[in-house]
Amino acid sequence: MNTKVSIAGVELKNPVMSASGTFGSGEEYSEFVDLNQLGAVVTKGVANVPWEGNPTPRIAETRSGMLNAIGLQNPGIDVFCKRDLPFLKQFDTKIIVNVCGRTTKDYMEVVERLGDEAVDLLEINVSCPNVKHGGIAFGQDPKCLLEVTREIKRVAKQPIIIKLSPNVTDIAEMAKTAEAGGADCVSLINTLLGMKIDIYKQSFSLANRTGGLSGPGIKPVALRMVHQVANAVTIPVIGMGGITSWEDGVEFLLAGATGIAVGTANFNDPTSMIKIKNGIEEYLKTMNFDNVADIIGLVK
Amino acid sequence: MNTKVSIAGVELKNPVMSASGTFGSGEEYSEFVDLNQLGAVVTKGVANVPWEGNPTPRIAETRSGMLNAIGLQNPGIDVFCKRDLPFLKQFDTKIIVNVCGRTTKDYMEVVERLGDEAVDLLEINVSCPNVKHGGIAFGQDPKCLLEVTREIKRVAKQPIIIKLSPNVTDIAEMAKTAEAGGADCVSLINTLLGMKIDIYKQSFSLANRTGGLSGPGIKPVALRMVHQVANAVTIPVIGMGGITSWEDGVEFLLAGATGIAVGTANFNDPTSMIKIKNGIEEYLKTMNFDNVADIIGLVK
Amino acid sequence: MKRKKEIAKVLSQKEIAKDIFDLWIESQSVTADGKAGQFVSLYTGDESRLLPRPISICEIDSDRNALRLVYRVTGEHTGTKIFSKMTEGDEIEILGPLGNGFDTSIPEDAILIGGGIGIPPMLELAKERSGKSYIVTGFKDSTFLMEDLQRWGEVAIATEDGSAGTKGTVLDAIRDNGIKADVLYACGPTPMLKAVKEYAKEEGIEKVYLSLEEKMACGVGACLACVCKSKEVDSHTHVKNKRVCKEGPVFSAWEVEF
Amino acid sequence: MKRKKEIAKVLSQKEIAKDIFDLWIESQSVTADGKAGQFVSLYTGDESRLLPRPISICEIDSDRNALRLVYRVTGEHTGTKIFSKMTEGDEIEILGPLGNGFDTSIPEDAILIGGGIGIPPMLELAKERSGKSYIVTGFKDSTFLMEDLQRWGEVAIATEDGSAGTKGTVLDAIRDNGIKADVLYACGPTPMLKAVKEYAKEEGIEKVYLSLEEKMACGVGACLACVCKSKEVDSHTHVKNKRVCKEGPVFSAWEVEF
Ligand SMILES: Cc1cc2nc3c(=O)[nH]c(=O)nc-3n(C[C@H](O)[C@H](O)[C@H](O)COP(=O)(O)OP(=O)(O)OC[C@H]3O[C@@H](n4cnc5c(N)ncnc54)[C@H](O)[C@@H]3O)c2cc1C
Ligand SMILES: Cc1cc2nc3c(=O)[nH]c(=O)nc-3n(C[C@H](O)[C@H](O)[C@H](O)COP(=O)(O)OP(=O)(O)OC[C@H]3O[C@@H](n4cnc5c(N)ncnc54)[C@H](O)[C@@H]3O)c2cc1C
Ligand SMILES: Cc1cc2nc3c(=O)[nH]c(=O)nc-3n(C[C@H](O)[C@H](O)[C@H](O)COP(=O)(O)O)c2cc1C
Ligand SMILES: Cc1cc2nc3c(=O)[nH]c(=O)nc-3n(C[C@H](O)[C@H](O)[C@H](O)COP(=O)(O)O)c2cc1C
Ligand code: FES
Ligand code: FES
Repeated sequence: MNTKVSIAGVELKNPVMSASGTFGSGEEYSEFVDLNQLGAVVTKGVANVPWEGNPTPRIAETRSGMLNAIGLQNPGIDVFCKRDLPFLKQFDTKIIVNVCGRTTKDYMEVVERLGDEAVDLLEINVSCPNVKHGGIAFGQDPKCLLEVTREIKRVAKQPIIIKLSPNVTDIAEMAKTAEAGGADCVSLINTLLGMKIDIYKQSFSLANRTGGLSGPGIKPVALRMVHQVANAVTIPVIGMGGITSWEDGVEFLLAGATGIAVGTANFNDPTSMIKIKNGIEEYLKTMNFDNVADIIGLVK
Repeated sequence: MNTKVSIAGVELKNPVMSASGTFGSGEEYSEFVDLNQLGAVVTKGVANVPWEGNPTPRIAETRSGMLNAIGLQNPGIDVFCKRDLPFLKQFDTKIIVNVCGRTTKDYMEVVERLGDEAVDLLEINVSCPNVKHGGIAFGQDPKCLLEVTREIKRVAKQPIIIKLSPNVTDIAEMAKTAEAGGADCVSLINTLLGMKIDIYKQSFSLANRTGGLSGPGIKPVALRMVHQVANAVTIPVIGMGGITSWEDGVEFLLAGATGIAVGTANFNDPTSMIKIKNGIEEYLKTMNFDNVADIIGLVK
Repeated sequence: MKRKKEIAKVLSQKEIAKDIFDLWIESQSVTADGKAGQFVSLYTGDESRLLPRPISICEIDSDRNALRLVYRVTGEHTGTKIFSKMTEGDEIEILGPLGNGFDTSIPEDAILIGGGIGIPPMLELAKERSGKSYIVTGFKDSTFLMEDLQRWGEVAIATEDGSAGTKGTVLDAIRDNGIKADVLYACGPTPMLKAVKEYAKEEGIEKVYLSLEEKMACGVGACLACVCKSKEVDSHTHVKNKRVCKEGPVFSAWEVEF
Repeated sequence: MKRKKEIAKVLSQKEIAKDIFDLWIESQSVTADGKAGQFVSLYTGDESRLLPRPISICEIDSDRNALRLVYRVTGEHTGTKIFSKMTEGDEIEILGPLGNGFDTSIPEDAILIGGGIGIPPMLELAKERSGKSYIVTGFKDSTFLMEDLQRWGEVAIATEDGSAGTKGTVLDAIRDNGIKADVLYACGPTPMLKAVKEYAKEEGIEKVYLSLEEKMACGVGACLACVCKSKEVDSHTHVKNKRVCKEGPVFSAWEVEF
């Protein structure tokens, strides 16, 4: 059984990875999950300097999902390189660093700083809906997206993954734009912009008013977008959005995702990713496939 | 307790109505629901001529939601006027006819034909994601939306509601466009475009490949969009998308919806709308409001 | 108004074959108005699963307001799996009876053909019919409901693996046992229904009633999810799309294409 | 790896006051490693509710691997409502123990202050402490856990309506009963915690430990949902945001702002 997949020349032992922001830098969950079994660990978004994030409440539960407005709290690239990277390097898994910023320069600073580090791939979050200044604009406007991708690509030593926002009219166009800008891979979906209201307090449930919707409730939208994008670009696609069971994972692979990321499901069951990885292997066996690559994009 | 709301000069006894396509023309559910208790009945989309709709399977269950690709099967405006309208007129409720079409001319034909009928409001579905030719384009492109709204408004004798597609980057812009085109009201959201894959058949779960996602899973997105739109236009807003409980209904009112429509919840419990109506009344009592209008848009 | 969802109490449940569950529940409305071939919508109670599971009436015991449903658990993370865990005293929400049901008034001899999980409705059908019923059942391997069915008619069996009765299909069993009749009722997988229709054509049997299956959302005719192609225009849209939940699930073989 | 979600068996459950449930479950991991002030994440099993409900350890009975949780049902359509329906033999998924817990090694006399549903953790705290514990409890109206608490310390009561003990707040009860001590532990609603902090300032009490509450997603420190403002930079992000689930839920009153 061969479960290896290759993303921009980087070989992952299997397609399963964490979704950025739901798994910290891997350390906290390493008590529960054997990181060596993951295709990759995708870390929480990191910026050039520390970010405080939003006020609380930062999350709210919704039917089959949740809203979050963490606001990209992160320790900045220095602490990240000093503390989190050395921790991750202990494990036999690929390291994908998620990068956030408020300006193109912010992104470039982080990307340049990571150039000399043993990081396998960079995931550029141009789509976080919770950052007021910048961020969202990049991911929703093709022109901005093209520019930021080009600039980052210019300085990046590792292959770059552009993480797309689903809050757009035409996701395929955005993916093609990222490809045109030099992206080596696209990942999607980030969260859908949502809201919850506390009817007794008569105010927003999140301090930030709006937040990003994730979890199994959004899976059909994510799957549709991944399918659309996989059929629109030639670079590989990392699919995510509501993946909770191995069946969900297989759906994304069939739709054309080369890698699959698991986010909110970790909160419900820290061992989700391991179960998903094992389930996919079982599925391949049952369906008589020797190679996970054989099912990627099978449903056209 | 005053639960009356007014939409474009039409007074509804309460803000609760059916969401188009989930309640037929009211007849089928009239065994289960006293239509006299509803603010309005919104009928299934009707075109100038009968439409066959899509092949089956037309629906698929998803986590806290469902996908549908009915494809706007409908008997055409003639049968509708001869059979469905007379049925509805027996009840003490407002009649909102949902209109679909493939071209601007199609819409205009239906709207003109309804000019002489005792119909209270027309809801123009420019946003059904399941119709291949036309439909979706109108609702996703501001230019098309402006044109179709203007043309329809030119011939409409009743006030028109433009039903917006959520599959856009900027819902507020679309609502403003509809307002600029002369819409008397906007309703939202229609379904989010989604997909499901049958991993054993290795094909799409819906014959149409993609379908519209509805149900409680999408409520946070719907609520966010309703809030955005209510704060962007001066015409009234009808809110929908995942409303299942009276608490959900109150959230939409607080977010700025003057009317609220219930769709998928009917399939889980045919008496949902009545429970929602009653729950809202209880809430107003508990919170010491005499008038439902007092809570509309309270959360700014 | 007149009708609504009912909270039914589970009277008993047992697994009668692998993944096949035999459930008795107490229901006022279904036992009062229901008939063979109609179905009920069952709701899972899990808030992430909104749609009803349509399950055919298998047997009605009006004396104790009891309704019998026999169903198959279709997989691990399914609504039917949830149902299968219910035990005496548990509550389940149901809506029904729904659909048209079989015409039970036809006096002629009939063959009642059930394939797999299409067998249960044949029990109530055999019970309600006045004419003679030959009941032909098709299974993959292990049989179920045999004793119950034998009370109401002559039962023939076909199994795919030959472990019981005729090795082969229900049609093989009909031929094997030399069964002849003027009326056919059938419920089961689509390939079986197709074969039954073919058989009826060959034998010149006119009264052929098939119970169809389609994914449903409302179950009451409002959403147009569950249509099948029909020969004549349908009463709702006039486009030759009949609703399985409303005009069906039972159709004359000659009026539908599948 | 070393840790995982555990399926715990319900040993017993009863409602001990309106909407307050007293649940005993069997748990290997929590009874082996847990201590006062830590909490466990409970999962509802309903597939539409994904996030854990953090509930404090109320009591540990290591002899029978039993964990006691006392919680309030917060409304009709809630996860806690689902928990409240469980009976002996039912299974519930839990993750824990989580968080830091109280420092129980401080030998000085202490006042253990619990407000409403903040009372339960005080029971295990009183049990584990070596020093003398004055337990001050604040209720809206009806009291609960009184007998259990009385086994481990002197108990004072405050009720909003005056139906038991001092009419007023926990601080009124402290003053009323002339209770004095060098250490304060408190868990309860934010206004109460604020008042306790004020009181400590006035009295010059330095050792003040507060258990905070915040919405959680992961419960293990990974998602940064549950932060509170801290005086010193936090160990994770170095931005003065401590995680309630990881660095907390118990903080020195002087290190957090709320
Ligand atoms: C009129 C009618 C009568 C039926 N009678 C019986 C019966 O007596 N016994 C029995 O075991 N089965 C019967 N079925 C099939 C039964 O409805 C499905 O097996 C069941 O709905 C599957 O649900 P699940 O929770 O196991 O599957 P899930 O995969 O969880 O179902 C997801 C969704 O798809 C729908 N669905 C899945 N399979 C089918 C199907 N084959 N037909 C219709 N909807 C489906 C479900 O209702 C649900 O909405 C009948 C179907 C119809 C239409
Ligand atoms: C460390 C800690 C210890 C706690 N110990 C106890 C205890 O021993 N007994 C007890 O009754 N309560 C305790 N609580 C509060 C308890 O977690 C909430 O009352 C409970 O989560 C509400 O869930 P629900 O299903 O009733 O509400 P829902 O409205 O269904 O909850 C929706 C979501 O919001 C979260 N949530 C809602 N209210 C709170 C809250 N006050 N704090 C944190 N999350 C919340 C839920 O966990 C869930 O994710 C504690 C909270 C924390 C943070
Ligand atoms: C609490 C939380 C924090 C997140 N933080 C980030 C982030 O820092 N960077 C990023 O690109 N995406 C972030 N995301 C988005 C996820 O990586 C993922 O795209 C999204 O949640 C959809 O997947 P899911 O449904 O499996 O959670 C975050 C999501 C959640 C729930
Ligand atoms: C089965 C089905 C059919 C629908 N048909 C129509 C339609 O004909 N016209 C229309 O404007 N919207 C149609 N919709 C969209 C709904 O009116 C509503 O906008 C959407 O389902 C979101 O609301 P809900 O989550 O409460 O269902 C349909 C939705 C469903 C589920
Ligand atoms: S299921 Fe809605 S029409 Fe049949
Ligand atoms: S809940 Fe995730 S960090 Fe505390």
